[in-house]
Amino acid sequence: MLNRLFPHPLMTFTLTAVWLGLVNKVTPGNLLLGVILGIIVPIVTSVYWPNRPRLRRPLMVAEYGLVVLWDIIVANIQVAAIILFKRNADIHSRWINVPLDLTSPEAITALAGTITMTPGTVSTMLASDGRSILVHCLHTDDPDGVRDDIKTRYEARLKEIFQ
Amino acid sequence: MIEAALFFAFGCYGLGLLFNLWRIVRGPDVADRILALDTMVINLIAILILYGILHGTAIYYEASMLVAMVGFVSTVAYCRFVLRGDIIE
Amino acid sequence: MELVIASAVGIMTAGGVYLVLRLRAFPVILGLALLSYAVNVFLFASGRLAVNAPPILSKYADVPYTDPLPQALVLTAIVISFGMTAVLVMIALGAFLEAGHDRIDMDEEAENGDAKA
Amino acid sequence: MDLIVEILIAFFLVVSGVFGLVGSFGMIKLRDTLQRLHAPTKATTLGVGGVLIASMLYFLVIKGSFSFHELLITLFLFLTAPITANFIAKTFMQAHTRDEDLPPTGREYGWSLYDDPPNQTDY
Amino acid sequence: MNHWIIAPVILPALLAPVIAFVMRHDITLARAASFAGNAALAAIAVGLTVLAAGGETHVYRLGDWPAPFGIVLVLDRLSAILVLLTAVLGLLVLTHAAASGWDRRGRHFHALFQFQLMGICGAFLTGDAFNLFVFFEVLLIASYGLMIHGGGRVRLQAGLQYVVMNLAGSTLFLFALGTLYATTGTLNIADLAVRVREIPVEDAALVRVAAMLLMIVFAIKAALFPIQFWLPGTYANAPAPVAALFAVMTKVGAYAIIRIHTIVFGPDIAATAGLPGTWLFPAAAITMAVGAVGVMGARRLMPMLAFSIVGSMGTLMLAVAVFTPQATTAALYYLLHSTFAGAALFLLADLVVTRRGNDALTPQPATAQTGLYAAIFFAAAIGMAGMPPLSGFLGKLLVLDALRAPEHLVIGWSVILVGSLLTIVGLARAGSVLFWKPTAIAPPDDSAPAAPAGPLEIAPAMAAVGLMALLAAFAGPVTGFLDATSAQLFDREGYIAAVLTDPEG
Amino acid sequence: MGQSLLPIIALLPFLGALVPGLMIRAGRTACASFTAVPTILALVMLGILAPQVMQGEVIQAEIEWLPQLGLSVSFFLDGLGLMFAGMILGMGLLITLYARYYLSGDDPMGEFYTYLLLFQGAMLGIVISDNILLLLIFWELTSLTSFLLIGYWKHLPEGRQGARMALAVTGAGGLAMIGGMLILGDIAGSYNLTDILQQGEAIRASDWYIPALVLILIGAFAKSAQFPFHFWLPHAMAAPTPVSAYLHSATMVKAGVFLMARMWPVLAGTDAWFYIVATTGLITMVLGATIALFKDDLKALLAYSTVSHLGLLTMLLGFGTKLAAVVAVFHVLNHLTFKAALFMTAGIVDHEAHTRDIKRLGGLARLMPVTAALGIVTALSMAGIPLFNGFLSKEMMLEEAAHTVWAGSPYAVPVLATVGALLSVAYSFRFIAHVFLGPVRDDYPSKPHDPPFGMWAAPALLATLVVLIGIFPALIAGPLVAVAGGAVIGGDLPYYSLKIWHGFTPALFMSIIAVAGGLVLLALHRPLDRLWIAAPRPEAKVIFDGLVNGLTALSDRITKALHNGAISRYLAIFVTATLAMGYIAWTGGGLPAPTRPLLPVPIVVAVGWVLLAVATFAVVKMHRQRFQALVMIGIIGLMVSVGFVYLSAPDLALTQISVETVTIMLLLLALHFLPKETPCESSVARRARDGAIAVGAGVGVAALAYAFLLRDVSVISDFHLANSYTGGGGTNVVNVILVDFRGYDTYGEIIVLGIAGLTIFALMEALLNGPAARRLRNADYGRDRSRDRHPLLMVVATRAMMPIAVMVGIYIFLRGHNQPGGGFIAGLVISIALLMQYMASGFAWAQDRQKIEYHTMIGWGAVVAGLTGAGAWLFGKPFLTSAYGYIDLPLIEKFGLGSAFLFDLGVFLTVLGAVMLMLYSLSRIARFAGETVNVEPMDYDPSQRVEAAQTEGS
Repeated sequence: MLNRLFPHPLMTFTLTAVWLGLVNKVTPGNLLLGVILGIIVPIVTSVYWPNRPRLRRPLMVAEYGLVVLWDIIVANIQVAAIILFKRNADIHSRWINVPLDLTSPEAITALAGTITMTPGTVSTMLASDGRSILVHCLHTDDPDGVRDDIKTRYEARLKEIFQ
Repeated sequence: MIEAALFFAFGCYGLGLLFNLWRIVRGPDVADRILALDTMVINLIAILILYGILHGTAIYYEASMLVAMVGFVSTVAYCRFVLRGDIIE
Repeated sequence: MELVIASAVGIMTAGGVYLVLRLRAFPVILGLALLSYAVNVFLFASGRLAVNAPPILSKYADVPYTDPLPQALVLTAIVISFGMTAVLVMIALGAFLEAGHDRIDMDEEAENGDAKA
Repeated sequence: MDLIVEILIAFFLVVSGVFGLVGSFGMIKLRDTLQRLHAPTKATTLGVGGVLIASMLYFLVIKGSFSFHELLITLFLFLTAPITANFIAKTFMQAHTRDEDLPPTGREYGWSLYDDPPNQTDY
Repeated sequence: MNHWIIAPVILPALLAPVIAFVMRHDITLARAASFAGNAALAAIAVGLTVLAAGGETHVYRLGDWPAPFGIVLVLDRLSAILVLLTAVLGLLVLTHAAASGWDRRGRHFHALFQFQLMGICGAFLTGDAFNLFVFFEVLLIASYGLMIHGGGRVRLQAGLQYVVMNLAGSTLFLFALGTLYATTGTLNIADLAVRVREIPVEDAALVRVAAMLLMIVFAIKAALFPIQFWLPGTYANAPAPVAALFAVMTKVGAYAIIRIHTIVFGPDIAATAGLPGTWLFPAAAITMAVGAVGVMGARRLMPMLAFSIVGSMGTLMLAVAVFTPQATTAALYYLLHSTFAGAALFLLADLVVTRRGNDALTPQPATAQTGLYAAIFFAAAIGMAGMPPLSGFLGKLLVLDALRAPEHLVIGWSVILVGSLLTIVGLARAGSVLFWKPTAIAPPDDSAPAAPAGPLEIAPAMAAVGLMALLAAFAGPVTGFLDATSAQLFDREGYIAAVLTDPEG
Repeated sequence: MGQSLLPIIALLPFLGALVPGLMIRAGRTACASFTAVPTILALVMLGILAPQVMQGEVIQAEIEWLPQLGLSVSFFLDGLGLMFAGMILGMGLLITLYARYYLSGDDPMGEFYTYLLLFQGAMLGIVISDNILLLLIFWELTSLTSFLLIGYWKHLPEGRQGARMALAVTGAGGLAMIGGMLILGDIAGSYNLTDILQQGEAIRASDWYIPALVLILIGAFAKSAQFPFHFWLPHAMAAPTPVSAYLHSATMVKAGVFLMARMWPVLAGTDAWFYIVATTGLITMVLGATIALFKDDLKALLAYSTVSHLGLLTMLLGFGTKLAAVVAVFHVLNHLTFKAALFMTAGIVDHEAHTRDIKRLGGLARLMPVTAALGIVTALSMAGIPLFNGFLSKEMMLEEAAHTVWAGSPYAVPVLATVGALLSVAYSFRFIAHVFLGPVRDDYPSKPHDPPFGMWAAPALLATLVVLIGIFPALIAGPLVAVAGGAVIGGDLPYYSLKIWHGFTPALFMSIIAVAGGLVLLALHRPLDRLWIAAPRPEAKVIFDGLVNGLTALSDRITKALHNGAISRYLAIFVTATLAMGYIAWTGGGLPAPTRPLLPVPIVVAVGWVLLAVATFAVVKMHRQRFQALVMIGIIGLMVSVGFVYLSAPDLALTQISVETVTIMLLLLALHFLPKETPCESSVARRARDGAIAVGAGVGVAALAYAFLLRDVSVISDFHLANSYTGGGGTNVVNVILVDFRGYDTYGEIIVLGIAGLTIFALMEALLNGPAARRLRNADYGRDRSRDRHPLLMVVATRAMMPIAVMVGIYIFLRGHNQPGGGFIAGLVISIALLMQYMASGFAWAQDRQKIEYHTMIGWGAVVAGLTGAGAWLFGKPFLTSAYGYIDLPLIEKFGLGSAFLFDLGVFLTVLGAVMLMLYSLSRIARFAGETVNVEPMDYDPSQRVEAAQTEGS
């Protein structure tokens, strides 16, 4: 019964939050409307999202988020420094192949997003079988270190969350 | 003080827009242009929110949200066009 | 500010007119798009310019409002020109597919050659 | 209190301005397209983030209304920026980078730009 | 408030989606619905004409908002008679299109047709300048769909030109409306009239530009020189029944000039003193010449007919340009007449062209029913060329009579008379080649003769000719009505009072 | 009684025109007989009226037709009318009889009689019209019906050309006459002939007399084949002989003469009249007679003789004396009798001998004595030999000519008139001598013999008249000539007497000279003929054809030059004209002093301006690289939207940005099939020209905008601001205007969108079923495209964003009435969200999961909006009257709900449906072009593969 009403509880929660964010005002009416919409909209849009994954450890998301946030701040400063103070000739860009252990598309996407958002790395594409990410690194002299960083710092956590 | 900071930020983003423009006009590659356009969109979002602060009103907010959304869609569309030709095959 | 808007309209109009006078369908479509931007701004400006005075009634304060009517008109105009542009694009595409080129001028061959039913 | 908040707001604004500028500056300074890709997708994101935080603070403290819809924009940008970067990179690489220039995947399937996905060859 | 006033707009507007979305797979049903809708429209139009004949200006305030703040529909004799004209023409064209199978050569013919009627009726009925724009667009976009109905290379290329030209025109329309609103601050035609006449000529630069731009916009629709260029290519390449329907589209432009440039920018308004007429007149004269020369020189039937439409618009606008009640009567009579004349010619041309397989003016073996077609062509052609006994001659006489003022006489008369001659000679050549010469050519043995047209296929063309005859026979009463129409039109105060006076306040 | 009979007489032939069509199946004789009935009836009625008229009464009848113009169906019958009407009807009867035998079994007889009766009616109308506008109508009708009659044998090129020539010349004359008649009516203040006839003095004194005279005379001359319009008449001889006899001798060509006679009291008597009319007549008479002498075709000879005699009549009327006018009337009668008979005789000859070439004839007197007798009698009359009626009027003509002074010379007219008579004798004798006399030949194309009685009865009757009038003129023709002449001159008759012997008058000598000279000429015919053939002379037909063909070619050239199919040039002309007209309008008025202070320009705005300007410039500069130009357009759209936000128009900004995105999508979809680059085709000069036009337009528009931006105006929107909340229930005034104050505009606007969707769909269907489909099928998009069609990252991100975007859409929709947003923007936002989904996973995959049909969505949208508006009718309110209320649910804050909401829903549905239908159409084309359809939402889903592998493995 409850499953029928709330087929996508996490989604409903997220969308209710989004609704409140949109309305920008928390009132009972808004909350109710948000919940109603949060139930209806996923039903309508779920056709586009088959094979929805389950989050094994939702709470890990918060930790992951904070780690990424911190890395983003650091990344920005580092990149800013590179852009501002390094001569172009001294910037050593590298390609890095990051083989993946993750298989869930959602997890891979999260990882790719994280890579793009963090220090000096951009995920440019996946392998055609989805088992590697090609990362472009703005400036590094230690490609393997960067790869290991990615794998330990992010991939491991995502693996815990999704699998 | 906030106002001074706002104008500083306006100046930064304004200058940023000009940089973006330069890149768009110069190219050389299509990818550069799309990239610069995307950056321009993000700068504009920032400017819109800054105006929201300056005028103390929320009307700039929807615009910036929509700009973010359509900016994404159109960037993807441009890229898909170059990559595949047909954008919604 | 007024000069900025007026000149912007002028620039877009000039660009649009130039492109509309080209010989291929695609630039003409671009030109018409530019012209429609120009005319939208022009029509909008006919309500005069105001900063931070959106025509959204505020219950609490007696604030100035800009003229809402031209905005409504422009909205209508935007939508209509969207529909028109869409049809134009499709017809241009159709003409290209039928004729094999996207020249917009009709040639002699087209004038006389085709037997029509 | 107000002063501190004001300073905080001003700080975020300045920081965001600086990063925004740096991001755009990177656009013209860096020499090749893939490098340029790094500048905006990072710096600008934080730039906008700074502005959004400033905005939230401003409305919360100065205007006295709790405003959190800025978070939605952040959400949007975080969702989209990687995808955009991804696409732009591919757009560039399709014309300028060949398969051989890239590190191999180490498996039978190459990078998705150049190699068909498994079991799908008919297009 | 009489709700029937809005019926000519709402009826097709509700019917068309139903036809498009419910009946799109069943052509018979769509035909029936379309025909029923059009017949109802005609009945309503008759009712409205009777209503308007009383002489009162009926105002329909949409949304119950007082003028000039909301949009109003205004039903006076002028709009009523034109709606009636549209409905009647629609019936003819619809019958022809269904009988000849044109409506099956592409998708959504009937829906587009209903939308087209809606746009035209809406344009005739509205009392608001911006709403006029909206309905111009409705009728235009429907006409784009109809114009390219059935597809084909040349038609699409011509359609592209048509669309481009009209988009440019629509853009100009918006520029004009922007200028107008910026100088007067209102959009309601009656209110515009009030405000424009208060503007002294020293301050009138902007409003004059607006008046001029509006005139150019309408002149595009009315195919006046130097912006008539789009018409021949469009009409010549449109499906012939559509071209017949388009005969009333040019009249929308003429109507707009008659309406706006009489009530808002009339010749006695200080700000725009005589500006429209001054420039309209030479433009109309050249248009007439261009049309006549085009008829004379045409080497294909459809362009020839298209140019005859250009010529008729020139004649019509010559009378309009005078801006007096008497001349307007003449213009309106000619308007009614030329619509039917153009429709008759195009409908007949369709019968002939379909059977000949092309519209080249070269002798080809005779087809079935040549004699009948020849007769209809002859009648329609003398109507168009302004020969008696059909309404063309009376219309021409009325126009000539209206151009009596010394400043108009020499140019107006010579253009019309010489133009008529060229038209007669050109149409006679066409008729001779199409219908007489074939009698001297033996038909090729191997070709199967084209199917003769059924009675329903021929009836609309004949009906159009018949309407011209009726128009001639009842010229007295018709002109009487039109006299009252132009009197009402020139009664600016009456119009303003009717529109701007709040019935409740 | 006369009043009611007259219109019936006029109407009878037109009614009768229906008879042949009905009777044709009953057989030729029956058809002809019944065709005669209306004519006979009319003749009888005329006979009933005749006594009154002969006593000098004028019978009038009037029916109102178009009083505004002064056009009424009014008839009057006086002597002149009676004479002509009698001639028309009587001849009509004879021709009906004659044609029954003349026409062959292959000719469509019903058609012929119909035309004939129509013509008869038109002609009759001319002579009894009492309204000159009505007269004009009949006048033009004769041109038209004669066109049909001349072209009756459609298969003969001469027939078609002759018909068109006649129509062109007489039509042109008719048009000139329209002008003349209108002027005349204007001077007289009435179009009623009886009124006009009273005002001769005033008319002749008017400034407009000369133009009216010239225009009317052009019409009359053209119809009566006067020089220089004479050339059409001989070519009209391609018509069947009954037509020639009827139209081209007896009736139609006399219409011009009739008109001059009719207008004689009004127009004649001035120097202008004399010099124009008399001179033209004189020239025509001599010229026609000269040519007639050398024509070998019997009908051509008669045709030119007719021209000559028409010239004679014109000249007589031109003299301006009363006696001359009476003589003219008399000669009309005489000419009718002998010339019609001659034509019929010629027709008989042609019919029997199968040729009318004089050089191949001769000696027919023996073979067909009756015909020969008729021919000789009438030809003698034509020659003006005593005892035949032609002599009488010719004598009187010469008498008049003898004392006419032309430009101070007393000899010019008499000498030339004598020459004319001399030539007339010559060709008449030639007709007799070379056709009927001489030896019988053995090389006739067909052995001639006398036709049946029915065929020669008509000429015989006429020949009898010729003789009777010739011998007893006063008795037989006298009263009629008196009353008709009286009607022409509009006063007392001068003294004259109709008799054979007038004594030794100058005319007698001139006559003798003429006969003698004529015989001499005939004797010298053979050498003269050689001389004539050798002599260079202008051939009217060649000139006319050259003129027409030249005119046609010139028209074609002008048309082609003007309408060369180059829309780019049309547009250039359009823009230039608009600029010029705008400038003219602008300079005609002034501008009040500026009243608004300028707003400051912050730095960001300045930057925005730079962006916009540079982007516009870049679009223009690099428009050849189409894709890049599209990217640039994106910037412009962005700047415009941001500008709208800045200038307090959030709704506009939202709309603009979403519309722009969708537009760019559409353009990209289309560009996929179009060439990616524009070739450089226009010359530098052209680009410079276009550039100049563009700059002009830009400056013009900018100036206009700047001019009004500096000045205030009072606007009606204060009302909207004041009533938006109280009357419309919303705080977003723009939205309230859209759905309430001006909801009707919005209704039209969504209809436009719906139509756009339909049109695009219809066109797509047409394309896929047409030849374009083949081109599409063969499209090759190369193999260098990216190999990932639906990248995993994109697909996943879209899945996450899709619900959020939908929420945003719903949010924008719901709040539209109070805050920026509304159905339209919401529709676009949702379509953009769907678009995103389509881009990620492909259209087909997504479409499969989409249950709602887009057509239906548009339909529902339009219907919902329409019905919402119409719902107000139930409450007796006008269309689109809004209603709203506040719903106050416990726990939840109260919210407003109104009909505007439903209306907005209609807008939303239509927009969504239309946009999606457009995308659907374009995407179908792509799939048609060979794009494959994916079954999976993304290229490769590693997790699914792993699971699949695992299940396989276990």
